[in-house]
Amino acid sequence: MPTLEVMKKDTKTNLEGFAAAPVNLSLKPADKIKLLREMIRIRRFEERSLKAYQAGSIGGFLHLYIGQEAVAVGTISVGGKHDHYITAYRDHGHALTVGMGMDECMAELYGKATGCSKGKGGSMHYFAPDKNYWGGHGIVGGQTPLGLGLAFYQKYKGLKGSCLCYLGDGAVNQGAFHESLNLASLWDIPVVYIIENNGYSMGTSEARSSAFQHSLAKRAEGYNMDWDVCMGHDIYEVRAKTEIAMKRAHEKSRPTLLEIDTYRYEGHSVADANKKKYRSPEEIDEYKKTKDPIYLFKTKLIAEGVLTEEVYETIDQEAKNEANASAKFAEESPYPTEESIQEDIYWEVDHGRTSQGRIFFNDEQE
Amino acid sequence: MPTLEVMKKDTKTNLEGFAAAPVNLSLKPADKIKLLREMIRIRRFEERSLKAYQAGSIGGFLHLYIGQEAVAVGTISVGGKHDHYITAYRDHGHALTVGMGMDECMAELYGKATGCSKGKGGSMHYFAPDKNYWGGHGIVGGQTPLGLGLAFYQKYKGLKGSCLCYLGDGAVNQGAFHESLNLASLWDIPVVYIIENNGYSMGTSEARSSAFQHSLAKRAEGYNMDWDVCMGHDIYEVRAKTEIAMKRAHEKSRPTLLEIDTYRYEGHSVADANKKKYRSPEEIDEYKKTKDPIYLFKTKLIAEGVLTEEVYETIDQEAKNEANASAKFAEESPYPTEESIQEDIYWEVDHGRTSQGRIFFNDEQE
Amino acid sequence: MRKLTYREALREGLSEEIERDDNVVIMGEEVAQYNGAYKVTEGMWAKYGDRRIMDTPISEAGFIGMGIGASMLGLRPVMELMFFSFAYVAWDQMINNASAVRYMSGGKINCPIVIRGPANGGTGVGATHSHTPENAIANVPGLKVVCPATAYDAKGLIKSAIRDNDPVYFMENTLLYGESWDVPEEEYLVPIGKADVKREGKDLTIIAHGRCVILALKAAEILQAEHDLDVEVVDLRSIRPLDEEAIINSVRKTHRALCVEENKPFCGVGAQISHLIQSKCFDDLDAPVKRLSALDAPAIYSEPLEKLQLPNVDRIIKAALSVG
Amino acid sequence: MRKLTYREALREGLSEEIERDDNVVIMGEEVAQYNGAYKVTEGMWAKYGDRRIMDTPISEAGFIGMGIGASMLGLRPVMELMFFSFAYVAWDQMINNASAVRYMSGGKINCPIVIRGPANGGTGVGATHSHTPENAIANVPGLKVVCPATAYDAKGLIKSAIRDNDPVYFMENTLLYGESWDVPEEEYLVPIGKADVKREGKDLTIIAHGRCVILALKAAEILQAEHDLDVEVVDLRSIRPLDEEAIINSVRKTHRALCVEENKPFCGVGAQISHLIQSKCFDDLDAPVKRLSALDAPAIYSEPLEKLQLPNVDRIIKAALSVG
Ligand SMILES: Cc1ncc(C[n+]2csc(CCOP(=O)(O)OP(=O)(O)O)c2C)c(N)n1
Ligand SMILES: Cc1ncc(C[n+]2csc(CCOP(=O)(O)OP(=O)(O)O)c2C)c(N)n1
Ligand SMILES: [Mg+2]
Ligand SMILES: [Mg+2]
Repeated sequence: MPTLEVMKKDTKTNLEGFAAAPVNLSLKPADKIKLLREMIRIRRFEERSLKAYQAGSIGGFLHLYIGQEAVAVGTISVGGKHDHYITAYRDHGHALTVGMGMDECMAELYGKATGCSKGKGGSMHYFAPDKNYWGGHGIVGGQTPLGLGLAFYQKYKGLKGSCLCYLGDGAVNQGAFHESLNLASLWDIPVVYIIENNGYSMGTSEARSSAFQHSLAKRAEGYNMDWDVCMGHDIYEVRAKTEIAMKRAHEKSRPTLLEIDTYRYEGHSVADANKKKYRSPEEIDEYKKTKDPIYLFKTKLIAEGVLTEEVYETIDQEAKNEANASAKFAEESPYPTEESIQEDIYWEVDHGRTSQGRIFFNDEQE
Repeated sequence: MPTLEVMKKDTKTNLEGFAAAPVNLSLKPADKIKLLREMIRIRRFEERSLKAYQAGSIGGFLHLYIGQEAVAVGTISVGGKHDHYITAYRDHGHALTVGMGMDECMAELYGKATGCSKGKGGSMHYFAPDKNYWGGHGIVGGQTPLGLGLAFYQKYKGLKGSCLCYLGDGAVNQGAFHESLNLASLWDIPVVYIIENNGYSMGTSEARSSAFQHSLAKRAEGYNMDWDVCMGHDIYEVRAKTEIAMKRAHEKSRPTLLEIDTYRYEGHSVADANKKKYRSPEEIDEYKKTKDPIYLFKTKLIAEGVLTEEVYETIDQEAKNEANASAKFAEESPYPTEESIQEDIYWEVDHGRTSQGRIFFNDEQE
Repeated sequence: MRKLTYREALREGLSEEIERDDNVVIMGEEVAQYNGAYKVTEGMWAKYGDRRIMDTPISEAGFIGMGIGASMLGLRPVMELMFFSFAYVAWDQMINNASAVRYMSGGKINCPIVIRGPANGGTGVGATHSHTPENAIANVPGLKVVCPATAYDAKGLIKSAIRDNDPVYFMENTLLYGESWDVPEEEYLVPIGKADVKREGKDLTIIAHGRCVILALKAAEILQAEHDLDVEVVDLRSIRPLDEEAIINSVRKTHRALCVEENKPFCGVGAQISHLIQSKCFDDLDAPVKRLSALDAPAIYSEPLEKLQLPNVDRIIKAALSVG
Repeated sequence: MRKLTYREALREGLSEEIERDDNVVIMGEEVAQYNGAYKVTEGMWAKYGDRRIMDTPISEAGFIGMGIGASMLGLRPVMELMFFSFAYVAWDQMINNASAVRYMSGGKINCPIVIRGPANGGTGVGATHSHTPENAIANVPGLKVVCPATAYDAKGLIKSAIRDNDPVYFMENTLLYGESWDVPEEEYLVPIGKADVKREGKDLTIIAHGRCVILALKAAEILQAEHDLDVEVVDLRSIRPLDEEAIINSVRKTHRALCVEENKPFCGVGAQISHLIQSKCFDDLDAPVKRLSALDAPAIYSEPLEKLQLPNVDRIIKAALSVG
């Protein structure tokens, strides 16, 4: 894909190139502010959730997205009515971007009945089918065939739709993903696989987990599939390259493998004790200084005259307030009832049995 | 891998190029006759087994290798002391080539106690660890990580060894194979994956099962792995390209993905009712006429003055006699005893318990 | 009444649902152009075309996961596993995604998918192709498991399975595909979770599913004729949900029970049922519940031996007579 | 005696075997440079290096299959599954290849591999990360399953498992890693297949494995103190092979049995044991065998609820008192 290759080089030298892409030129000032606000909301939400975790209000896993905000916001902002989204366990950013509320998301982390999954799914399992968001999946690579199915459905129904299916750089070595790539290309399924390449799978660097040439996305060539690589800190570039892939899905019903380079500031999960051992503090600081997606976009918008420091401060303060309010909401929400443990398992049990016989099997202890 | 690419083109135009490869030049007349004899023995053995199947002496599956003989014989003939072999269920050819006897192989098909697996494995499960042959595996792609392990062991022990792991063109779309390719390249494991591309997985053509560019083997580039494509009807070419891959394994401990184009004359298994529906009889005849590996090698050896029609006839007759004798041996052999059903399950049960407690769980019916 | 083979009955059920609901699609290896490895879908591709009947590459995790994903949006895929044993390469998709996505979303999603294929030994296909994991699947809350023993049940249950809004794993048997039973012309459904007393008796209850029901019925005739033992045969038909009432009612009548299944013994379905019986019929039992399973070994290739390894009429008779 | 945590005991056992036998290698995600997701292998990479302690990509089917293949030649790989739940993406390798290659080769091959990792809920990691498939694995002839409940057993059993010439699947528990028990300085082995009566009693037998043993012991103390019920606790330690004698002997003494496990109820280990007891102790039983399992639902995330879903001391007491 020479043209894409060129675009890739391009990005390295000339970030403005992507600001000029039609999908970005069409943005009104309000739209740009909205993109910035969404990135800020993700960060503040997660910072607040980290505090709650450290305070012991949240248990289990908590995989933070901080540093990668431009990927979720940039890619999803390009989508329309029939474009669907599914990702792995690092799913808060995508959830807020599709429009899930901080309250239901924070309450889910607290394991409360008011959570988006009624406290049954937790951090790794946010879902909002009404917003085309299909989770939130804990098994590495396990969501990749599901994403294929979401996209297949669009094609089957003759809709101009797609599915953006996100996975990590470590997930590319799961067999199910490989099978999905072959099926996607073989059957012209409008799926866009987005590798959020943050350089590490837990403590394992990309180089220690994957053998590849040039990029992970280039593996797509083995499946006769289009691919591209993208700088994830520049939301304009993310939007531009996502739009190319989505167009391909909508108009040609062809899949794309899009690798977006990004970085996570926190550990793999907040329980990651080695987050500064398998990578140097300098590496982290360097990225924060030179590539922070929020800072870069903020600066750009100020340069464009779309944003002022004051407006930025207000947006930021609003996001912090919203996050704090969501924590309060979560705190004050009730836990699920004991009965609810056996709800939401079988559709028919929740809506009236269609089958007969016993469906749950504990010995009742009279 | 341009050089390999060139070699590929090469093969199309100039078959003699490979006769001149060192690995083939070094062959003495007797060696060449031996290669021919092994191919003939495979074909006659399988023709005899087909008769036995049609006569009802053999049940279950019977996947015939007829047409692909030059692949097993050519590749294995290059191997040495520390080179190991593992394949899928189409495993008779490899078995005879590594030196398993027709008697034990035929008896296994008959489900007799004298079979190579005591009648417990059947057609798909021939094994001869003493001959570096590790099966014979029924789950498509399931053998590919095992082959990786056989090769890993050579490296771990510091041996100049390798594993040739065979799979079909349909098997390349199993996730476990993809995971194995990545591990092989990432860890410098001396494995040679050999795709025996006979154009079909059951009734599905290569084009209906795989999305790819140029060749299935080219997918190796995504894993930074060397690859090549090879004409499977020319045993000289098979040996030449196998030797390159094996050298790479022995000397650089690097893996190779080698795709060998070949063809099966019979159905997927002998139960394949559609063998002339998903491909035309003309296609089959065309291959038999122009690319039959035995006929081609026979002609070549006669041209080289190494073989005469008479010698060929003798070899062929001997092979037929050997096959008939093996069928007689199988006929006359006893079935396994009922007790043997629960032998060969746990090493410790066969060699004296090391653990305690009950290990088999049927209700005994007093 | 007209007779149909188990295979034809399945095909008729599948075809009726394909015609009834545009969301029903059939996918699997060789199901379309090849007409099915075991000819269950014979002629359907010619009749319904590429959109409804799809051949897949050998990528079970990929295409079954794809079906699960599409079912979240309302598609009703019927996925064929050429052998149910191949489920093991798609196990994570089948166990985690199909069963848990509803729960983990707090009930926002359901997966109306059917995964079907033959799960049986007895044809000399060896250890890796003869798995019967109904016990392991029924262990998973969120999943349903059915194992029809006759053509009538196969048709009625496949239709119910396709219309079911939860994932249903549907286990068939290659040795039954060619067997014929009465099947009415007019449409009918067999409810999931309802057992069927296929033979009434007063001395002993045999609980079985799948082909073991047919064997048990043959054994029952001989037990009656030669041993004057009047056996009741309860065909579970569904493993999850399970018709416990039918089992309990029968054992309360006969006071003796034998569980027959093709699975290996450890934690097989018979263990669950034995536990049920001893807890619900403790004072009704005249003897311990017995179980008959495959001899505890990988499936042996050698066909005469495999016949001895699997439950067969002789073994069932012996086991029935051994129930104290 | 010195105390070690379950984690330290495992590490000591692994280290002793690494030093004892050059064929022992440890592979898994983050086991080396990261020191183990749960720190079981902490310090081992620094001490034993890349050759013996290997980090793997996230390719369970690939690297576990690789370990099985290498074990056919005599390597003794100890594969860590970060969570045992991830076995489901490697299920075909673990179930078919490890268990059947010996049989299908007529006994020419054996696979001395150990696959270990935590299999438990209780830490709010949700439905996909909380599987306890000891029942499904023990269903497979050719495989062995052990579930140590204490540091002492963990060390003794991991050493036996590594020296075992058959595949041993070794299930741990993240909630036990930090708990301490007496562990002698001198080397010892715990035999696979031998249960351990961890508390003697005369009124009721509780059969359990893994962490449920610890809960049962706590419950037993309260049952003694507050209900004057003298409970015997049989720790299975191994699921396959199974120490049936220990179970039978205990029940013949107490005449009452309760099976406690973390798995879901349908076809759990408790079902197999309930069947065993009713068939071997039919006339000894004063009441039906009871079973206590996780509440039959996918593992719920919400931690206070998960505590109610899993067996806990209160639920065990309630169940024990309900044994008629
Ligand atoms: C099949 C499977 N294996 C292992 C894990 C444990 N695990 C969870 S996340 C993770 C690392 C994934 O890294 P990557 O794909 O790069 O995503 P990132 O965390 O960087 O977003 C691992 C090993 C899992 N959840 N599923
Ligand atoms: C996981 C799995 N899926 C499906 C099958 C059934 N099956 C056996 S062989 C085969 C076709 C394989 O074709 P290919 O890999 O090209 O090998 P060939 O038969 O041509 O040698 C299929 C679908 C299987 N054995 N295992
Ligand atoms: Mg990553
Ligand atoms: Mg093929």
